[in-house]
Amino acid sequence: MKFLRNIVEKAKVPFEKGGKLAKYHHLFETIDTLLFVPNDTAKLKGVQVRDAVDLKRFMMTVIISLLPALLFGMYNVGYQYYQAVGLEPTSAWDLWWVGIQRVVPVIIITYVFGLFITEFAFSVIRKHPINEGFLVSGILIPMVMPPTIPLWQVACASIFAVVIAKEAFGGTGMNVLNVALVARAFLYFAYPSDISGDQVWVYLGEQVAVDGFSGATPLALAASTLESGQNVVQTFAASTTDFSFANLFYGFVPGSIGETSVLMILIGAAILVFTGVGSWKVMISVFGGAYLMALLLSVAGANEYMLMPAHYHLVIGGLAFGAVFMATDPVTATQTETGKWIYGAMIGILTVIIRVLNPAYPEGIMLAILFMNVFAPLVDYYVVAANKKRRLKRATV
Amino acid sequence: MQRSNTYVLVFTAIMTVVIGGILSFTSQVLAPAQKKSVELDTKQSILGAVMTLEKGDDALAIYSTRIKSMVVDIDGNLIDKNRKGNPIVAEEVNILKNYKMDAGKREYPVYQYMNENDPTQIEAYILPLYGAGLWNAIYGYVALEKDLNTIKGVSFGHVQETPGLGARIDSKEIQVRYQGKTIFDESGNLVSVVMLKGEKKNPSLFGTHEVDGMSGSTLTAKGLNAMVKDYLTCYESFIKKNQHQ
Amino acid sequence: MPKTVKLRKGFDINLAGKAEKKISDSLHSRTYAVKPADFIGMQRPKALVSVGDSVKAGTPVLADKKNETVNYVSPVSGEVIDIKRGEKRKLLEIVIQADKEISYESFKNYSTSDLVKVSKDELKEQMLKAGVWPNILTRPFGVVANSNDTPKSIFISAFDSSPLAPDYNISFKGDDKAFQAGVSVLKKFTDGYIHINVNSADEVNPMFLNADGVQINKFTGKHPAGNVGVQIHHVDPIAKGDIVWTVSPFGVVQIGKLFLEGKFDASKIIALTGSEVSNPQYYKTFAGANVKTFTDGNLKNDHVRYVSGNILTGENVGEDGHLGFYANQFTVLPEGDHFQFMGWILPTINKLSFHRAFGLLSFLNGSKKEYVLDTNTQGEPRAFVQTGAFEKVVPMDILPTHLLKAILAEDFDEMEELGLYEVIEEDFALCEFIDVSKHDVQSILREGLDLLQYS
Amino acid sequence: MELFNLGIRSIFIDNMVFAYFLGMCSFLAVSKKVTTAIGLGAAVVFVLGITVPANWLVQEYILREGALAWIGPQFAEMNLEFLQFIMFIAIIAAMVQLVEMVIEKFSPALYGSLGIFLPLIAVNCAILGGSLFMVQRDYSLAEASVYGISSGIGWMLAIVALAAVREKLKYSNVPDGLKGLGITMIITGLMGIAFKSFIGIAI
Amino acid sequence: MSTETLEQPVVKAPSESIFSKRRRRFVMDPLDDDNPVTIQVLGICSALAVTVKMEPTLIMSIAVVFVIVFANLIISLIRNLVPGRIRIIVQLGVIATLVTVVSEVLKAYNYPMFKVLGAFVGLIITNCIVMGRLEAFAMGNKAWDSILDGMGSGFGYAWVILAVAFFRELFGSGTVFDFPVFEAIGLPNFPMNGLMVDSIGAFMILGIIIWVQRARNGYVEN
Repeated sequence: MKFLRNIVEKAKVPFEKGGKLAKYHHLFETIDTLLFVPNDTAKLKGVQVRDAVDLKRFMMTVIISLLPALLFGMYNVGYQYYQAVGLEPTSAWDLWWVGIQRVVPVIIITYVFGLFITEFAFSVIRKHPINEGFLVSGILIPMVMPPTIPLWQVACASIFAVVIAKEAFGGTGMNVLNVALVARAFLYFAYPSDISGDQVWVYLGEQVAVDGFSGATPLALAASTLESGQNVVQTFAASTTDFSFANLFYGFVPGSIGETSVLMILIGAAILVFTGVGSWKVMISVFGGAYLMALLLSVAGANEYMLMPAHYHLVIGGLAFGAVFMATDPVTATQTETGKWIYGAMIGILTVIIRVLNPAYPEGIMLAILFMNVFAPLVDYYVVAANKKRRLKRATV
Repeated sequence: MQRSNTYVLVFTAIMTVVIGGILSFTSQVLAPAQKKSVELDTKQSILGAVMTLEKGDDALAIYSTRIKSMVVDIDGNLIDKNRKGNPIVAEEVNILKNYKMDAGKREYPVYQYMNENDPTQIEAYILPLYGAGLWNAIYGYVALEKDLNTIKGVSFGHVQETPGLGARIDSKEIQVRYQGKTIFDESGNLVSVVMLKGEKKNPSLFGTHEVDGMSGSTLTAKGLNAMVKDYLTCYESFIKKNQHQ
Repeated sequence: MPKTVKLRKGFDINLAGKAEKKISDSLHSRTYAVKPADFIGMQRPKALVSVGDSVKAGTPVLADKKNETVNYVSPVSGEVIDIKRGEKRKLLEIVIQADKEISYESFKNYSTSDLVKVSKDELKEQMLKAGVWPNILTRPFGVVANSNDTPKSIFISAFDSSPLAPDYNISFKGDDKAFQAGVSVLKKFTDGYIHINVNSADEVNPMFLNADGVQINKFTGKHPAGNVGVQIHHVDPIAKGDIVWTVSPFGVVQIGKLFLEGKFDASKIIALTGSEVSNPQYYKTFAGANVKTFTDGNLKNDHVRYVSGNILTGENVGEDGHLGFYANQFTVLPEGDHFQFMGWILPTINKLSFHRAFGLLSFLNGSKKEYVLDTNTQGEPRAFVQTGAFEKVVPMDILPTHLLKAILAEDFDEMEELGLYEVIEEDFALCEFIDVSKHDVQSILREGLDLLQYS
Repeated sequence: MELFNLGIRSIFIDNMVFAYFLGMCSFLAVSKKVTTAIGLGAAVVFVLGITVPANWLVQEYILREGALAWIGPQFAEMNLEFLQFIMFIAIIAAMVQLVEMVIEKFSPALYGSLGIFLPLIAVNCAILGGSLFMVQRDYSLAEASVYGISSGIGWMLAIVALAAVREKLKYSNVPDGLKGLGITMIITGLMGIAFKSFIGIAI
Repeated sequence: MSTETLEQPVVKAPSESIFSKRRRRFVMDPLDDDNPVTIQVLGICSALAVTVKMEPTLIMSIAVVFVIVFANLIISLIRNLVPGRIRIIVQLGVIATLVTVVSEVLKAYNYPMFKVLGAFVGLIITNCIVMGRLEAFAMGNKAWDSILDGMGSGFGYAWVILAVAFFRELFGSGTVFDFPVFEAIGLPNFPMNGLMVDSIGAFMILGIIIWVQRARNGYVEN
């Protein structure tokens, strides 16, 4: 390791203050700190030892919790591909391979345009270190895209999200809206035909789908009952794809790359909760809010979608993914513990309301989270105000 | 500048008179031009359903030679007096006001598009439409061929405050999709024409009662479908009556 | 009403190198020092002696030009051999070479029964003069108390929960009488209670339990349960305009001794701790002792850091430095100025973490494992990312992140309303320890306190 | 139900700020603190709730073509629509003045919190916009009242949320050129995205 | 605020040229350093709503310039007659009258645009730029200066909203003044950006314009 360290030390010189490449100091620092944890020591006064955690490890934990869903997503892209084109894969590896070919370029494009171009440019201009936040956003963005997403759109969305939703606010830790969701919302409103409808959820490559293959997501099917008046569960059963509750839970269904498998997402959730990186309060309250709202609607029961069993809401669409990986984003969620309950529950409730009552958007979780991101500071404001009031009251006794 | 109350009052009075004068003057002077503009606009959009007006075309002249208008009620009977007993003019029927009333009580204008050479021959019927889009009202005209089944053309418009993706309904590109579609099925039931979800681009995929959708504006399409269907239903008696003539 | 408080939030840092429960006899240091920096809130320190002067234990050597009523005195008798100054002639240390036999300035002494009758003003005068006054700190701000204030109550924390903290059963062996005398003196300064807060989960030095005229509250929980600020918050919280005094048990004893024996007795029992110490144990010495006294021949390794105090709030004094005025603990840690290849991702069970983020497996060890930790920051400073962890280590109804942000934004009203008056650095020390973004939380907090105090 | 639907629409969907950009000047200028935002928001709700129905009456009985028929048949042909703008703005200014005086007289406490905002409101585009949209959409009196109040609530919701976000932004490191107005525009745009979730909801 | 330099009553030399340096600044400053929209944060309301396409934006700009110049002129002429107590309502009256005239003319001679602009023509009344200039400038300055000042602010407003409209129309509809740009340069399938058509696009574009402009001239809001 000494040898490698020496190389780094030598390479470092031009990037130091006064060196030729001093402007790019933070670029070098990024690489340097990825290789080696620096030899910084505690200051003279204050805490003399530090916790072994740092932002990199923190973010890495999130990435690792995303891996099961991502790997499954790749597999599922291939699985859906073979289902749709009616070919027989020779082995499981074939399925993977299709998925990898499709998903890995999306991830690479996201990183190249979001991180390497946009974020590095800002770090040079604004002279701030490159935070690890984008490591996570760079994985999240591909996972909320449909598998057919054109690469140029991924690039546009990544740049837009990093510039407008993050750097405009001062970088990692300062943003108000979830970066990955802004990327998705950008595409959703800018180029709707490529990210919504029934045609985008299954990657076909150059092939043509077999007759009768619809490619509709469970959400779209559920929403279609508003017009058809058919029972949702029966509609699911009648579909060519297996939309049984169990399969919806396992996730072999069309959808965004990372969102289909509730099982894999729950594994990720377990990692997040166990490590304390993701807030279990938010997760529980999103699921709880959604479930209770769905129950309430099924009591009202004005149409077939409302009558869909409430637990189906938890396994269709991106609810689980949003609850576990998006709503828990510590920067954009409420920052008070009490606030988290309100924040999560509102996300769950709004998601179901948008799904059932708003025919314009089959999926509600994205907008529900963005909406609550906007209102999180207000929720916090009142929680903090209550804390201040408590202090005033208590002290005068 | 502290002035006496009298001064303030006199000043205000003069202001009011001057401003009032200027405004009534402007309004008087411009009234004929405005009336003409509104008329032109209405007539242009009516004609828009059956023909493409070129720049420089005298819409008013074409209109006066080619269009014969009348007003019918829900049962398809001709009416010539409005509720107040005054003579009724099809062009002056306020579609929005009528839209807010019960379908049974509305006045339904019909514009007959006459043959260029033989002004007694009806070439098409143009019917006004009105409904709710995503944000605001949408409106338009649908022109039916003589058979009162095949669509000759449509023109749509929307109240333009904040246009969304659905704003495309006023473009020719969307409107031509309706041409040649039929509104009745084989057994003579009114099925209207439905704009589908999503945009598929291949015209051969659509049935005779279907047109391609607009991506990203499912709701506008929905409003459009509802509007077309609603108004065709209202005119159904009239259509049925005239189909068999 | 005595209170029993159970705290759930907090975190114990369990380090290797606990002091063995035995006291080595007087280790006599060659030099002692008085350091203005120990006294937070001292604005314009001025040396009252010059090099070559000889002093007795109790001779004033230092004063604050802003408040000259308080004397800061020499802990030992001897000769002033050095007055160290830093940038802009800032006074750093007054170094005194100690005599073999300590001679004391003499002050008036009282019998226990007399103490009850003496007037507050008389007591106050002697305390200010004899150098024991700096033992009294005031909240808010945690600075040396203003002798004209009347606090609504006085708090004494009877246990230390910080890492490798000394055991008060050993630190205060046989000080019962002096402690009681100190309590009697302090009693005169407040109309309210003197609160003594003990750790109900541990054996308590009877000196505290037997104290007369006090209210005893019981606390349990992880660090920072022993912080007097946390205790005040749960027993008698501070609002704007309130004044509460805090005195360490050592301070109470020192005050007691002043009145019983008529001298400024700076002798104390220091816990020598840390993984790099060969024989961690207790030593009897005087305040301000040179650290070499304890480390010579007593270290496992020479690339180390010498911390006066505990590892959360202490100060690196260097190999030839002197202990602080308030320190009753001295910790020696390995330095951490080394690069760790891929250290941010490799799994480890040897690094302690409050978190369980990927690869941080220290939770598998259970709470008994003692860690050898070095001073490496374990990562580089980053933008503030709210993780919700701060809230888990501050056992008060205070929103640490919001408070810190209010300080960074210099929003005075907000700081006040969010409870800055209730905390000082030590209460947020754990936040600094667990911070993923590696901020200097404690100095940020002090900046906020300074802003509120001086503007 | 219709009215309820209109209310929801006006609050969330046809939001004055996000859909029509109305009242932006005060929206941008008075959104730095939540408390003041609430004050201004309440004042807007109040004034919109009064002026939209008031202007409805003016429109219906004075300005509209044939509106004056109630005076006598000889006026039936009158069309005073050209006076619309000036009448509306006069009514708004007068109402604001009146409201100010009434509040001052009967509720000094409310005046203390709302009073400073009332003069600002006469030139708030949202107020005039409310009346003009009311005419354009041909609302009934009941609809106009509901529309006035609920579009005011929508505006208030937007400004209060924005103020909370901006209070949070105090701690951010926004690039110099974006500080203040710039970042507020961007936040408003992003909030607009979030508010889109309600487009199309039909109850 | 930086407008203060303009607000001070200036003692003039008797034979000042009608385009003196001082007067040129009335027109030039609001175009950049003291832009009413990007720097002073005024007139945003109507600035954005009509900017989906260039054509209505241009009409709107012309209308605003007309209203602001004439309102400035009229108020400046009668400034010594206006009683202080009712000056706001007088100003509103003048503006409302001018706006009504604009609206009536538009209705008579360009009805399609009248429909497109809808209520937003009326909303020029509450455009803070107009009110702001009357109150800050026309009430204390002579006629010609007021006209120049009105033109400055009007054009300053106009270029910003035209710029916003340019980007929105170009990327949202693929056209500029309804001329299909992308088709003309051989990209008939250039995808249209739906956000640009939406109100959100206007906020974003304006935010970025402000960003770029302020970064360039170094203006920082505190």
